[in-house]
Amino acid sequence: ACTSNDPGTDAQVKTDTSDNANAAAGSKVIIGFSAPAADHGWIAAITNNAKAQAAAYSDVELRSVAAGADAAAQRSALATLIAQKPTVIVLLPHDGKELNASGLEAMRAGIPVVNLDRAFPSAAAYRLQIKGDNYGMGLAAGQYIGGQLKSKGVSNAIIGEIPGIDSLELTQERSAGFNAALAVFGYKVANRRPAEFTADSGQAAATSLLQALPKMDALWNHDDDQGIGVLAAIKQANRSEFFMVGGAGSKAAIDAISKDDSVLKATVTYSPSMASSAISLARLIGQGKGMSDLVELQVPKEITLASETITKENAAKYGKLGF
Amino acid sequence: MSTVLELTDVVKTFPGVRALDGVHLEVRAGEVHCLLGQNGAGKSTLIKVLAGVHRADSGTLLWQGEPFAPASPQAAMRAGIATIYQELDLVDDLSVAENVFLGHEPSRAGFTRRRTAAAATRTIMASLGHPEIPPGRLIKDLPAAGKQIVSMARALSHDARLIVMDEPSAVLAHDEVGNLFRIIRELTGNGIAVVYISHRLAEIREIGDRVTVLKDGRTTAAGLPADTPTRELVGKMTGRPFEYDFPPRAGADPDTEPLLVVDGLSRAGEFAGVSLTVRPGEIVGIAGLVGSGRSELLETIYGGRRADTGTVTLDGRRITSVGTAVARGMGMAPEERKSQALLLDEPVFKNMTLASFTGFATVGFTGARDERAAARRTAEQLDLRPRDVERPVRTLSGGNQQKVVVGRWLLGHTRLLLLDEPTRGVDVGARAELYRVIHDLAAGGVGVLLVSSEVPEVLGLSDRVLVMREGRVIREAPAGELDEDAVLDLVMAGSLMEGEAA
Amino acid sequence: MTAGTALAKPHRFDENVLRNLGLVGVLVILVIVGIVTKPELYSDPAWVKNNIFVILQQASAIGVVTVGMTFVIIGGGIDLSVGAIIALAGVWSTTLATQSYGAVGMIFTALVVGIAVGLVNGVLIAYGKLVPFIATLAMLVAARGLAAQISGKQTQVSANDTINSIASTKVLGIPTLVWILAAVVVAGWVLLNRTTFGRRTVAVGGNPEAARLAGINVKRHTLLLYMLSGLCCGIAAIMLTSQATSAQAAMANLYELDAIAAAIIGGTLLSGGRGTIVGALFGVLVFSTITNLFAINNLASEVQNMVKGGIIVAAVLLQQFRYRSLTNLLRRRNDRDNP
Amino acid sequence: MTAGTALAKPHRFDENVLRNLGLVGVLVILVIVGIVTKPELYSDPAWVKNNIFVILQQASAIGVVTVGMTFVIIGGGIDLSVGAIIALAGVWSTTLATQSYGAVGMIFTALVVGIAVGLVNGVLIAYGKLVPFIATLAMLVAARGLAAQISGKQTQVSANDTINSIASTKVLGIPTLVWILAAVVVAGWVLLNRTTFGRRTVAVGGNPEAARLAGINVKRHTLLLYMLSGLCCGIAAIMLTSQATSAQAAMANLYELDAIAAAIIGGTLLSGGRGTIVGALFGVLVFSTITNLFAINNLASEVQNMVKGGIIVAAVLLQQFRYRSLTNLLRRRNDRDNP
Ligand SMILES: Nc1ncnc2c1ncn2[C@@H]1O[C@H](COP(=O)(O)OP(=O)(O)OP(=O)(O)O)[C@@H](O)[C@H]1O
Ligand SMILES: Nc1ncnc2c1ncn2[C@@H]1O[C@H](COP(=O)(O)OP(=O)(O)OP(=O)(O)O)[C@@H](O)[C@H]1O
Ligand SMILES: [Mg+2]
Ligand SMILES: [Mg+2]
Repeated sequence: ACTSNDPGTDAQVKTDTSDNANAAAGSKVIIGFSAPAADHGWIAAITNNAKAQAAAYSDVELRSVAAGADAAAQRSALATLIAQKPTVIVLLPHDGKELNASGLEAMRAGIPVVNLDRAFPSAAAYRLQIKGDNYGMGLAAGQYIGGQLKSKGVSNAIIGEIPGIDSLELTQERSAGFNAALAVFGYKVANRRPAEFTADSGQAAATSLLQALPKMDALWNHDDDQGIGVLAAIKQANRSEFFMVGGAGSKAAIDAISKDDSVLKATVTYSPSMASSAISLARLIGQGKGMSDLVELQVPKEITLASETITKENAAKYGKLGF
Repeated sequence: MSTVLELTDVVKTFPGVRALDGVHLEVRAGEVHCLLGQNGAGKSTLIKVLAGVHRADSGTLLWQGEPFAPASPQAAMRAGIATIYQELDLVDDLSVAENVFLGHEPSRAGFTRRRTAAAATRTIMASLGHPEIPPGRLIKDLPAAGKQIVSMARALSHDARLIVMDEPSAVLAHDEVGNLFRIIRELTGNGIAVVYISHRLAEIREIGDRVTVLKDGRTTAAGLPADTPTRELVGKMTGRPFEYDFPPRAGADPDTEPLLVVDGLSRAGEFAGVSLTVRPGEIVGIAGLVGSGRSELLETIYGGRRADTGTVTLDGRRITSVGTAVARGMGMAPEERKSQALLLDEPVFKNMTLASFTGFATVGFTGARDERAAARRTAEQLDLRPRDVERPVRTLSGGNQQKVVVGRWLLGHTRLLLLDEPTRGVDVGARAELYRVIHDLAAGGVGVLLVSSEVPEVLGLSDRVLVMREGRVIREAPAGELDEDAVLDLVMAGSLMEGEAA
Repeated sequence: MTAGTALAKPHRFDENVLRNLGLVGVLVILVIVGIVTKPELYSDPAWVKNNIFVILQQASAIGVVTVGMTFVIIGGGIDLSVGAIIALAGVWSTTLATQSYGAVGMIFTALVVGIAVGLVNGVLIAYGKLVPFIATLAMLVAARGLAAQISGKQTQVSANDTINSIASTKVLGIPTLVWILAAVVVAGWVLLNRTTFGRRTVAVGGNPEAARLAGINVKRHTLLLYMLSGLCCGIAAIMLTSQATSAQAAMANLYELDAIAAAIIGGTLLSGGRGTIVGALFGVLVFSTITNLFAINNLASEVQNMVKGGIIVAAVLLQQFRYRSLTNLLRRRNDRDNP
Repeated sequence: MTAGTALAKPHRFDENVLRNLGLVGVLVILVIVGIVTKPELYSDPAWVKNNIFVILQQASAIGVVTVGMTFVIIGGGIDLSVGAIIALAGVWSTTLATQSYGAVGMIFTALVVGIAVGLVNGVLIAYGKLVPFIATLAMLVAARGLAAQISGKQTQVSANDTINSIASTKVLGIPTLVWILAAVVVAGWVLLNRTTFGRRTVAVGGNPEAARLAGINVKRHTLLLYMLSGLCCGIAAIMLTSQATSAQAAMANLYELDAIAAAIIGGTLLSGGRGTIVGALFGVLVFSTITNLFAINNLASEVQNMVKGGIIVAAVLLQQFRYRSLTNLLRRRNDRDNP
């Protein structure tokens, strides 16, 4: 639902219940949920997905607390949540390290914590960690760009990068993966202009970048939401001599890739569907069940989603995972 | 008596102005040395050089025989020179005691000794004749005269050998001035020298020993005896022999319909049941003590404050706001020009046209050329010095700023002018000009309502006088039927007349 | 001369011109640094021309906001809600419902929302007697909240080609956005310096009591100033929406700080009563030229921030220095002329 | 009596006390709303006690910053760099090198960094004659940049148990952070009201010319005020680091706005010369009580923001209303007493 204005919900919910023993209703599970205030499509999708997935289970009650604008606000929101003693807490922290203490506190209170996306440094602070792979995302983008350029025989490739908020650790990981993958091909980033995950900042960053690099071969934009502005800037500058890779995998980006009418040729996923999975697994943890395809009796401790590369060829398949 | 201070050839320039251009001054211990000069002559600048606020560009200063060049106010104070500045230099949100001792607070290890400061303040206040001013009261809660007393107390709190007073009487009422003189006599009796600045020649005669006259930043007469004839003093100040008087006036025709009718106007805590009329061409004066509610009355008539009861009508039409008042032809020159009337950083002409620029404008676009021309004519009419309408008002001397405020209402189509202390801080020459302007206005059919703390001024200028005490009009009479003593009796004792007024 | 030998007329006009000269000097230095560090780019005239347009376009939306902000500050107030107003106006004008009315409907909506929010600010401040800082801070929080509510926290794409083309078309070889900025700056200059509204603004900000006693309706004027600022935000919302072909609740983040900083660097007194539109424009241009310089030199964001802080300080110091030294020069010459 | 006029009017009721009463009223209303909306929570005394501590702890770091900010504003300045100073001090004191010196080394580093940045602010403003808004804005940008540089944009975890335990321990049944806040508030009150430094601060902000004429070194005093604010930021950096057991370049984001808003709501005049420490504390408490109320009612963030804007406006209006109506009451009584 991210970039379109249609009011219908199209959350990423797994409702296929056929021949899955775990789908059968079990004991009642109260899941406390907290994610940062959404001013960005990806986080909005996280919250929507969690709510929709919870609604799909008759035995799950979701108590969601808004986490305010920063880590301090989220800490106090969690304090009130812990006091209400839910069965499991699913938590997307502002910053894993800053909320580590809250994770520990919940675990100490006997509430299993499912950390969504932003890892706690101490293993005692969570029961399950499910996250996207920021480094892998950069790696995937770098590999796609490197591969394309190599196959075209470009030797001195000029590559641009538009990350999101630069002071975030996740941005650092994405860039590190990107640089590592490019290095394999002997390429490096020529210019890097951070934006702020918003379309208008994406437009401004891209305008600057395009001005600094009058000729470019490829561009990686970390975030499809700000990518709306990046694409607008590219159009406004009348530039088309390069190709662009997106990030996260929004519906609009996937549509554009399959239509193939812009410089956007691929996007590397960082799917908010992990929130749906987190709710499903939190339910299993609450009911003491394991994952049916695994031999183990309990849900594993860590799950890292692979970052997939969506191109024109496979866009149709990913259409429904776009947010 | 020994000389404590001697200045020779002192020069001080500001960007674009030579404020002091060769000043000589010699002050002796135990004397009251008066400084006279027109507005802008350089008096305040001179005392700021003494006080270490400005540094002289050249010239020599001898303080008790030693060369002296105070680099900061603190240095001057340490040397024994205390100053009461023309512009009140108090901090609104500090208490009386804190203001008195600002910069030299009684303290122990950085902690203020509040009780010591309060006791010392109480002593000084008592010696100033105002034991009722509590040391703990915030300055912003004191009336203007009270602030002046605090400024004086501050000067006395230093153990000074020379106290400089820059127009201390400007905001004081008659009785307060007497009190001030008593204090000055006590000081000089103890061998302390006082430099006294005032535009009121009568005061100088009463308290002064010797007079130094400044003109255009130069000393034109040094150390004259205080009883030098007025004609001669004014001649030294202005360069021409000149004396002012209140010329006789025909007065308004008593049969004309009143222009302004104020009926039963009251505001709780300020004034009550005030009724008065002003006819076209009539000058009505209001006398009274400081704090008797005259300023509030004027502002309420002007629509600037909402009356609790009563009405104000101009030409039979109700005045409810300043906007309607100005639109119908009322103008007011408020009492505190800096805070109530002037845009200090704007040029003279924009200040003069502040109430009339819409009149010069065509469909919202200002007519700056016409404004300048009109402002220049008004500057001429008022003898503004310097006669430069582009100069920011901030750089004008106090008296000239006052002329700008009055000039504002000469530009529009003013039919009724409210003047609150119009000659405060205005020099003799300019004062005569202002009187002439007020007369001319009245002769042209403008009604004038005048508030002044100088009783002779009220009596001399007005056709009719109202005497106010504690927010009530206790007497109304043609100016000819009252004299200064009668008015002072009324405002101070008043009890004899009260029945008559009620 | 009768009194106080007048030497030269210290016009305030001069001071503003000198300040602006100082800012032009800063701009020139920034450009020279650009030329020295990236000669290969600056050697291409087409690139240079395009770069000027890029700098101006990047300055356009914030420049329009700064004009409104300059009026508010000269009038003795401050408007912390400008970024939030842009977001609300942008989001409101890109809802599907609004978009269905076409470009005119969208522009109309943005302007009306901007003016309406300015009206609320103005009423709270002028008639509710709230401190401007608090009233507009509350509005900042509330308007962004409302924008998030309306947009469902989604980025709303503008499907309107007319709107989207504002940012990508040129008129007489100059980008439309630059024309809009120029129009707003010229209109702002005329309004401030040549109309009674501007005179009232200076009076209301310089000495509200004096303005009131001179018959100016201070409250109504204050209200109008915030509405003017809101109007500028509405215009900027359309400009930003067109640039990003979308709007969202977090757009125009921290524009309030940039606009206030640009106005002050341009010589507007934070306490009111004095300011210039041209100075504010130069303030904005300094900021966007810095951004441009950083981009072409590929400075890392943290280094960029450290250098930016230094440049701001240096720019203001340089400007003061130029002003002081020039007036000293003038004074010395005058003294020599009239000994 | 020689002088006929009595120059002292009857004492007006203390404005500050009334303002603070108004804020207490706002707090009471917020608590009542909490009780009405969540009776099940408020019926548990242990929860209520704990909730009070939660509110106070949340207010603690920003409260300390607000005390410093109040001094700066009373002294006629403003400090936009407080959040950035906290980030720099926090990051610097959690580098591995610093952590190797233990808790004392970390605290020392945070305080020294805070004071040093304040010193730079003060020098730029007092001696470089930069407008405080611009100088501290430049510092905001630069200090955050430097913090990002030092931390390599990583969140730096504090491994020091002493530091980390500050946020989790209680002394005499009251959380340590609350003790620190109390100590800073008391010290600030004494400094403002009972020392020459405090009294001179009022003079420097209220009437700098008068302060100068009274022999106060206005420049040095201004410098000291910014150093004081820096010191408070250093203290707050340690408190926040302890709460988050980590520090990063983006921490204490927008604290400047919160601190300024709290100071102003508490009755400090943005133009200087007036303000109270107790009022500032109440201002901070109003903000953290609002946050708490939202949390226990689980308001969505966008609704939260809209309501928050409304509450801020209502709080200030209520406060003004109380003040006006009470003074009217008093005036009427006085009139009756002295007819
Ligand atoms: N700070 C300043 N900058 C520029 N010019 C100044 C400044 N202060 C005073 N002047 C100018 O110096 C001259 C002398 O002013 P000063 O205030 O000393 O006059 P004065 O004799 O005290 O007048 P008044 O009787 O009106 O108080 C005037 O022309 C005034 O405009
Ligand atoms: N809001 C206020 N707070 C405190 N004091 C006030 C307030 N309003 C007026 N005053 C004081 O109350 C007194 C009312 O008297 P007012 O100013 O009308 O006296 P006046 O007769 O005009 O005397 P003056 O000769 O000083 O003009 C003034 O001295 C003024 O300072
Ligand atoms: Mg003078
Ligand atoms: Mg008066």
